[in-house]
Amino acid sequence: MNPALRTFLILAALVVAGALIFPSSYYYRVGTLVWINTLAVTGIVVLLGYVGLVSLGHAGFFAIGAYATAILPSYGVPSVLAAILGAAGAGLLAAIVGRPILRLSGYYLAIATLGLGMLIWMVLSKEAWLTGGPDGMTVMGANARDLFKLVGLNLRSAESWYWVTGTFAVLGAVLAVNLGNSPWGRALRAIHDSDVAASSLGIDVAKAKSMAFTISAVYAAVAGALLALANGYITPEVGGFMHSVEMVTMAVLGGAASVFGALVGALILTALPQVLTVFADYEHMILGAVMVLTMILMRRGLVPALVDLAKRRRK
Amino acid sequence: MTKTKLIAAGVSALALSVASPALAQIKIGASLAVTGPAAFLGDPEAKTLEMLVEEINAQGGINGEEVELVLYDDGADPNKARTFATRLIEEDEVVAVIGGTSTGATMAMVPLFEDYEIPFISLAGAVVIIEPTKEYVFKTPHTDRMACRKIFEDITARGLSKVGLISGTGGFGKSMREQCMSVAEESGVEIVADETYGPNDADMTPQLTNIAGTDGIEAIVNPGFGQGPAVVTRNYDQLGIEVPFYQSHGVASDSFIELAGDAAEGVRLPATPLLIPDQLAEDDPQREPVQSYIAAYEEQYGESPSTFGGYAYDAFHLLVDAIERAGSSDPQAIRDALEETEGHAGVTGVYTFGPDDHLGLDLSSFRMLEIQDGGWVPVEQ
Amino acid sequence: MSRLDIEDLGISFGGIKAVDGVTFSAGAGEVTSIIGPNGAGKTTLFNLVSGVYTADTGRVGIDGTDVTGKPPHLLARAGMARTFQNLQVFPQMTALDNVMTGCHMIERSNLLADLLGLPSSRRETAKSREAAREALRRAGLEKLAERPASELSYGQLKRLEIARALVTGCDILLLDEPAAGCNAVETREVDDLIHGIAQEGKAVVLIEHDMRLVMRISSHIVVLDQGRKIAEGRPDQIRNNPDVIAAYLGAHGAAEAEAANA
Amino acid sequence: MSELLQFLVSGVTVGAIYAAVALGFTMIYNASGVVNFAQGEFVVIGGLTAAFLIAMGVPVFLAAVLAVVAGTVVGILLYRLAIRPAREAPLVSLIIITIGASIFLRGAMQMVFDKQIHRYDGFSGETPLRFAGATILPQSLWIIFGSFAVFVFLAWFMSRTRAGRGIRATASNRLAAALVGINTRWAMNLSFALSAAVGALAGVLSTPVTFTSYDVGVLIALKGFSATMLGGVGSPQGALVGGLLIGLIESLTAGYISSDYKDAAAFIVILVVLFVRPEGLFGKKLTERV
Repeated sequence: MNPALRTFLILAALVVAGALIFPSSYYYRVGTLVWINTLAVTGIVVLLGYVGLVSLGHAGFFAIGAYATAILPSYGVPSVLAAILGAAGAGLLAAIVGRPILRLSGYYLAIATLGLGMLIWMVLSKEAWLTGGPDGMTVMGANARDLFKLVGLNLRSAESWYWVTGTFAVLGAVLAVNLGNSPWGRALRAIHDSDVAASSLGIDVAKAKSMAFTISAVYAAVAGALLALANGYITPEVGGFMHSVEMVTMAVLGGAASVFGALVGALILTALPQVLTVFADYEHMILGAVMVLTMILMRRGLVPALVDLAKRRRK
Repeated sequence: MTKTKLIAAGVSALALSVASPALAQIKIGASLAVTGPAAFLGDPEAKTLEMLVEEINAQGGINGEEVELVLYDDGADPNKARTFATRLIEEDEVVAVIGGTSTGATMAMVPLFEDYEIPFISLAGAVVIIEPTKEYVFKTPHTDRMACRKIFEDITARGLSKVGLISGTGGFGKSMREQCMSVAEESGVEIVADETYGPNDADMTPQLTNIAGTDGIEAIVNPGFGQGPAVVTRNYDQLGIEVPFYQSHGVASDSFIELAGDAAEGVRLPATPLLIPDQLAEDDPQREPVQSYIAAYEEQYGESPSTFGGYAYDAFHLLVDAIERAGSSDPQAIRDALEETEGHAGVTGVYTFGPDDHLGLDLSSFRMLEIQDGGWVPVEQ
Repeated sequence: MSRLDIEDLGISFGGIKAVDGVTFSAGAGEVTSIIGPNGAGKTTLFNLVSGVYTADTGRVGIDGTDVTGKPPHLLARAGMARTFQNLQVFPQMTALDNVMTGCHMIERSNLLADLLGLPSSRRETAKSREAAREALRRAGLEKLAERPASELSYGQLKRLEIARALVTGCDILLLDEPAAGCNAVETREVDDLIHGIAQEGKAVVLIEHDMRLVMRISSHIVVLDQGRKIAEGRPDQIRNNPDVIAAYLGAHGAAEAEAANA
Repeated sequence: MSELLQFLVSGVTVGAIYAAVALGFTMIYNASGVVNFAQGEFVVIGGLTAAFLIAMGVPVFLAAVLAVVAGTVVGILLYRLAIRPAREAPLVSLIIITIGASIFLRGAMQMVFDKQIHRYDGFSGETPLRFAGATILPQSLWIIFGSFAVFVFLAWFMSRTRAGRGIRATASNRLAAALVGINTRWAMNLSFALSAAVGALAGVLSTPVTFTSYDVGVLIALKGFSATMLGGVGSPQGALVGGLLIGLIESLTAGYISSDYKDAAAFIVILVVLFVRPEGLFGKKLTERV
């Protein structure tokens, strides 16, 4: 089967399955966050899993999407257009700064992306007249519920956001899988393994890296816009360092090489804190231990480790 | 908790469970920043709520019903706070919620409580929480605008007017800075210098040097909480600056004096009566709650309570009072009773809510204190 | 006709001249071999020619056009492809995907079409797959097409790199020790493969240690020692050049070599 | 003029703290190629341990020594339990392992200690020293002196001692180092122990000025990481210069331009430097071998 179609069917089935078993809005709310994170992390998969580039500043792009969606409506821009402009703005910024930043490698790339993310975060925290400062701002605008009312469905707010974000996550995954199996996708994966060999084959490595950076920035920004709309309130912390780390951790934990890794990583790191409320005092210790142990025991992440296990069983 | 209390609690719980097999319960929710950047505030809030719930159950609960506290740690993350608010409403089916240590977390939860019609008492400072008034949202802390007014009142009373601000860049400092800027003119002061510092900065002498070098500077105000204000205070002392120095209610606790040491001498700040339990007049309505809160907290945790714990104390007692008056734990009834609260003496101030006032405090509940000989002394006005 | 013209090319690392004023040309349909003892600067010369390093001195020309200082991907577009001494395959991909990556320049696809999985993008992928299978067949690797590259042997990977370079549609092919790690049978196959490539009219530049292979298929040999060109000529000229023998064995060993030759 | 002097004093004090943290980063990087994002936790462990011991009545210098020992033990445990089992893992996994470890340590510290802010008095009193119109706390001199001492010690240790050369050899080629008889495992333990000790010492020295609490480690690590990369990862000179530079940029920006954007100024300088010199100020140029 075509891998994109397979991805679509599996993820769409998961979205529907969630809706079938969820007993309350609370579950829809957590599900919504899982899908938003899956979308953002799929962008990290393109950048880290396909091309092998580490970004510790992607929360900055996430925040651009979120804040564009929050700010522009007060200047008369409709929410949906504001979200699109936010995604475009994040992509444009990534395309502009990508070239000089992506010449760096390893820890130097990490600090440069980190610095970029921090700069965005600082602007959002300092310019209170525009962003409300560290206390954040209310997001006026579209409610997904209205979308469903158009077709005569009267859903609860949490439920309608679940469907909207689930749809975006599935589409995002399909696009990423398409890309992975396409001419440009092969070029990106070639750079992952050897950029010298890739350039000897006529691949413009700088351009390809910058493209992947831009794509992943747009993913993050769209996820940010969805979070802003679904939450109705945002603070600069969506653009903070720890959020960048969280996105990369989700990707690596699940397995950065595939979109299923993105889903599994997003699911675990979103749901785990909800489960761990029982052990409130130990929450951070458990979270830290899970991160360390997964990386030691399953280098390539959970999904590849499980696939290997299944293969070995079959043999 | 003492042994006798524990036994009493055990016995009464046993007695209740024997008496009524289908034990009625009142579930109260809380989402606080027990960890994270605002843990300094959220930790005493959580401790206070846990202590009060034990206490009230030991006394037989509210209207004979046991109180259960469902507490989540949102780490001051609005995203988490909103999830927990959903969980409190839908899964835990609480009748009222206390919390939102930070303004961000509070504001992320507000639409849900309005939507589900559940009364909510925030412990965060910013004005936006209750302005405009939201039907189900109340708050116990003074607003930062009130703190600015109180400070400026004291500055002008001393015949001064030219003020330099040095604010933390965290939510508290940033928000209070904005409020101080906006009320400066009407309060008769002029902001002549405006500097900031990061929450974990190690040295603020450059900023203070600039402020001290500003022409005609007459007073310095430092909105912020956590360690920053203590560092600023030490730097102020180090540079030998002479103009009067004001802190905010954000550092109104004994630990500020410990951290800032001798440098804190002469510093003034607006605070709640919690800091001066023994200096309150016999007929002060706040004397009783303040002293009993401090006694209970010190006994339970071996440390003195903070202003922030006091906000949680007031929120809980306002809620208990409303439930008792409503005679019901129906969320709508609780809300209505809350709004009718009149003259409720808490540790922060005396609350009187109304349809247009969900804070219920006025400037008089703030006491201007000065640090003298390592202790708090009310400023005569 | 000369396809590739190298003129006075040089580079130093930390004061040591790794390649020093090397000049030679490679003609269409010919196999030009670069030989020399270990450390003579052969691979560095390749890295200079293919744009991985930027030369301190000299010029590189392709079909008469000056391409000095151009980055590798533009040289590739000008028709130059190469393989690597220390293997630069893509280990996470299958053998087929490795070779398909070589089709990058001939694929007519844009990013949007790739993301959306449009038919145009899929058509390009299908075309590349055909071309890659053909190249794998030529390199004798068609049975291994679906295997991850990480599972292939050293000699197979060497040929995989040749196949990958071939599908780029290059006119100039730089091969860095293609027969290293090959047994006698495989060396013979590599021999035939290179011969066939030259026959198509491509200019092949070869670095190789297997002297029998070099002597058999080269039309032209350039000898490097300590970064400098010390000799150039047809195989039979090089075979008996005393400077070359001296360079390989040290002056003192030259006599022994002569004795052995006799 | 006295203004400028005050800004410089402030910048050097703060920069010396960053430099000490950066030197800890450098130590571990040089031995293992790992940039340890849990480095900030060592600083906190040092500061909190000292604060608690001093509050219990332990004499200051004994408390300082014990705090450094505590940090060192945690450093060795970190290496044995988290880094060694993950050897040869890709860079991003190592980043996540060390960040995971820092989250774990933070959780542990909030249990072992508390969530309050702590400090203790400076070693040489609290009376500021005044000169030429500027003031400095005696403890700031301790910090500045401490950072330089650590730098001199590390530079001497790495180049002049057998153990130091062993660490460097292990870093450049573990197998070769083992073949010539260097106990590489011991070298790695030693480098983590030293790095943690340096971090804890930085915490012990700076707590009277900066205060400490269980969760400040992230920000400390961020600043230290920035200083390390600005100087060029792996170079002790780079760590020292990078730390001081960032401290000075921050204080001069706060003094002359805008305190609101002093942290931004530091990051902008880092980005600009990396655009011009991708290997940092003192880093080794990377040449790819193909």
